[in-house]
Amino acid sequence: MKKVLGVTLGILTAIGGFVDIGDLVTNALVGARFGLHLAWVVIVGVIGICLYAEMCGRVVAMSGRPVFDLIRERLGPRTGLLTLVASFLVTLLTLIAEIGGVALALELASGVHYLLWMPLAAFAVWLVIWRVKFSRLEQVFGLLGLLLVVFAVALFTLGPDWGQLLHQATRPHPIGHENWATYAYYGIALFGAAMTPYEVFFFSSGGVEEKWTRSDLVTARSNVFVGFPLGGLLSLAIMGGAAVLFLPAGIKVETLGQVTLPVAVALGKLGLAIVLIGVFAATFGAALETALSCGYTIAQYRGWQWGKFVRPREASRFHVVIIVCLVLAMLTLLTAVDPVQVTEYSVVFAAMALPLTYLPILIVANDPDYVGEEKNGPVRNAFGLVYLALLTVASAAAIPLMIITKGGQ
Amino acid sequence: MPGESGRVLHAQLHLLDRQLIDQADGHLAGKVDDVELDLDADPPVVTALITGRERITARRIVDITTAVTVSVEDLDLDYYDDWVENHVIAKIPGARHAPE
Amino acid sequence: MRLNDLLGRRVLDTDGDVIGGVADVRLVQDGPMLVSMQRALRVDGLIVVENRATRLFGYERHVGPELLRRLIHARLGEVWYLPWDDIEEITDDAVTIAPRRAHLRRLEDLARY
Amino acid sequence: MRRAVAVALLLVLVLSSCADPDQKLRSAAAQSARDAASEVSTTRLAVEQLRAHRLWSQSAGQMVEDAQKGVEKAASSFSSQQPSTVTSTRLYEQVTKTLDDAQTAVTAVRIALGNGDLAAAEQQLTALRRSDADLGRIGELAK
Repeated sequence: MKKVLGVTLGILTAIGGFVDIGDLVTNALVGARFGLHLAWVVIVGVIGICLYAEMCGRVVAMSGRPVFDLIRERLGPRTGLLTLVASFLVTLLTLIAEIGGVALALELASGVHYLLWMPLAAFAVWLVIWRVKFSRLEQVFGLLGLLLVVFAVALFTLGPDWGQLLHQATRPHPIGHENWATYAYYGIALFGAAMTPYEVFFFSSGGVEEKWTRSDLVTARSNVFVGFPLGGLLSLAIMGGAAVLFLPAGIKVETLGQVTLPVAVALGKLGLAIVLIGVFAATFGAALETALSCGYTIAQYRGWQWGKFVRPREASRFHVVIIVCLVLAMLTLLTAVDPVQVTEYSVVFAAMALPLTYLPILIVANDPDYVGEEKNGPVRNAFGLVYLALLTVASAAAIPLMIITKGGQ
Repeated sequence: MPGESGRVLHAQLHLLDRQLIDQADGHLAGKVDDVELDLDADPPVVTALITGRERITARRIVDITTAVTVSVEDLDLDYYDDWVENHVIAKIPGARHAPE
Repeated sequence: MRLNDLLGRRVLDTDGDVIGGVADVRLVQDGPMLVSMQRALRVDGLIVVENRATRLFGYERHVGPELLRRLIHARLGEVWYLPWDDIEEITDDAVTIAPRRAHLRRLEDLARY
Repeated sequence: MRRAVAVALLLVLVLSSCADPDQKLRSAAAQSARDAASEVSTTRLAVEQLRAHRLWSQSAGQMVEDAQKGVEKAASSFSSQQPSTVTSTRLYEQVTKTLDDAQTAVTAVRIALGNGDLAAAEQQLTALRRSDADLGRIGELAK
């Protein structure tokens, strides 16, 4: 019974934790501009993150080694450093976007300008990391993030023409004023939003924080194979709501307020209240995850003591990295950059950093030194290689497409 | 696998860039940045692991798995961590307590 | 000598023809007894690859997805195991070995690990 | 040889289409109009939802404030265009006028909501719909 409870809790947490500012903004934006014509990318992305997160979970449960240990071991100090710089910068960019998202959610709820909320949000993130136990922080924000289910409820309440949505979803091509370049660009953005590198850093380091062993494999796998796809469905609901409400009206999503608008239209003030709490929890939870991931990547590359399973003073450099990152995020946001635009760029840059992050995972998930008998089978390897190829193509195409489309215009 | 003999390892694959763990408290203690070999000895052997500026002699190696456990004893592997701890982290309230 | 200095060093036969480069060092834990009551890691030989590259990603041990392994092996060329006794001399820029290229033992033929 | 000619022809075509000042202005107009129409529709949606008691006033105010910034951005990006022919100049004036109207309507809503005057905001609904339709037509001038 206790085990079932634990597994259920893990799944619920994974659903709520799956959606972050990148998924919120990118899915709504794409839904408004392309309808569901890009929905297939979400599905491809979710399968990809399931595949690789499961490999990480297995490696951690069997060997206790988190992802960046593997990157340094298999790619060596030089290529490892390149990967570190790329994934650290992307994660920092995502942290900036998440903290901006927390502040924007508070602004929408209170009417007080987001720049005033922002230092408070950054401080709260630090305080939670400093004082709250890992498992508690993960559960509280994951469960609160579940409130985003209102996006799905809203989609049903809006009473869309399901046949037409299906029609859109099965026709993968640009529509209206869009062309193939913007279509591909936002395809990469969605891919990056679903497979952001910090997800595997956090997932695998979290496995170490919670001291996973072989017996936790069931939990790890159920989180990944049930929680993530349901989180992906949530992403699709966000996209669907935007497709129903905004596409016919010619509205482009550029603010977080617009992202939440379909819920208000469908469910009124109560719905809006719930979605704002959900957005707050999802972005705050993701801010915790990205801030921790900034610390995890650097500490694991350098071999420093890291983690919340020891007292802060025993992992002093790890905590200093986190504090510095939060200060950097705050300073960047104080220049009044638009957090929504930061988000749009962060998911594309995420797509670029992916291949180097995922290659060592695939290699080590085959190595009996690490995983013993639990090696990848031929099917997993075939899928893993297909995704590695996809990631490489997306990574190479990201910058040229960004230039051609002038950032998606 | 202490004491196990005849085990085959590859220096680069199994030692280089691996995580070091302090046997005494299980704390993470840096990466293996280099391996020192004595090729003139008979037979030639691994004499030490290098991490940062510290040299960990082979006799301190306790276990080699997906990480390398060493007995740190009087070596100062935590120099920088201690510095940061004493100058920054310990000054913030709550640094000594486990999170709740 | 440091491992990082040895890795990537050119390997020559006695005629001075380049065979490849050092990719890894094979160690066996059967050396002299240490104070810690463990046996020392004895240097058993070198792993040499035809096209000099230092990172093998652990592929010499036959793990990993087949396709990726083939791609990497295609880049590496031949991979040989060179027993310590076959080494004539190690200088600052090259390792000279006694056997000819044709007589080298392929790593694959070594017992799988 | 034939291929080289084809490539050269294509290049000339592409370059000339870029160089055609009327075409360039048309596409800039369409782009700005579509951006502005998006903001106008957002404003309309916010007011409608506020009227139906489905939205908090501060969230609606926030959205309209953002929409006003968006319209201003669209209008100012178009105003930096340089019309060089008679046709261009006529189009430039017409589009500028339409964008101004949109800006006026959205700003009026923003002010009304800032004063908590929902009735005044609702009065702008007709203007917003008309503006949306006008912008929509300009938006179709180019891909």
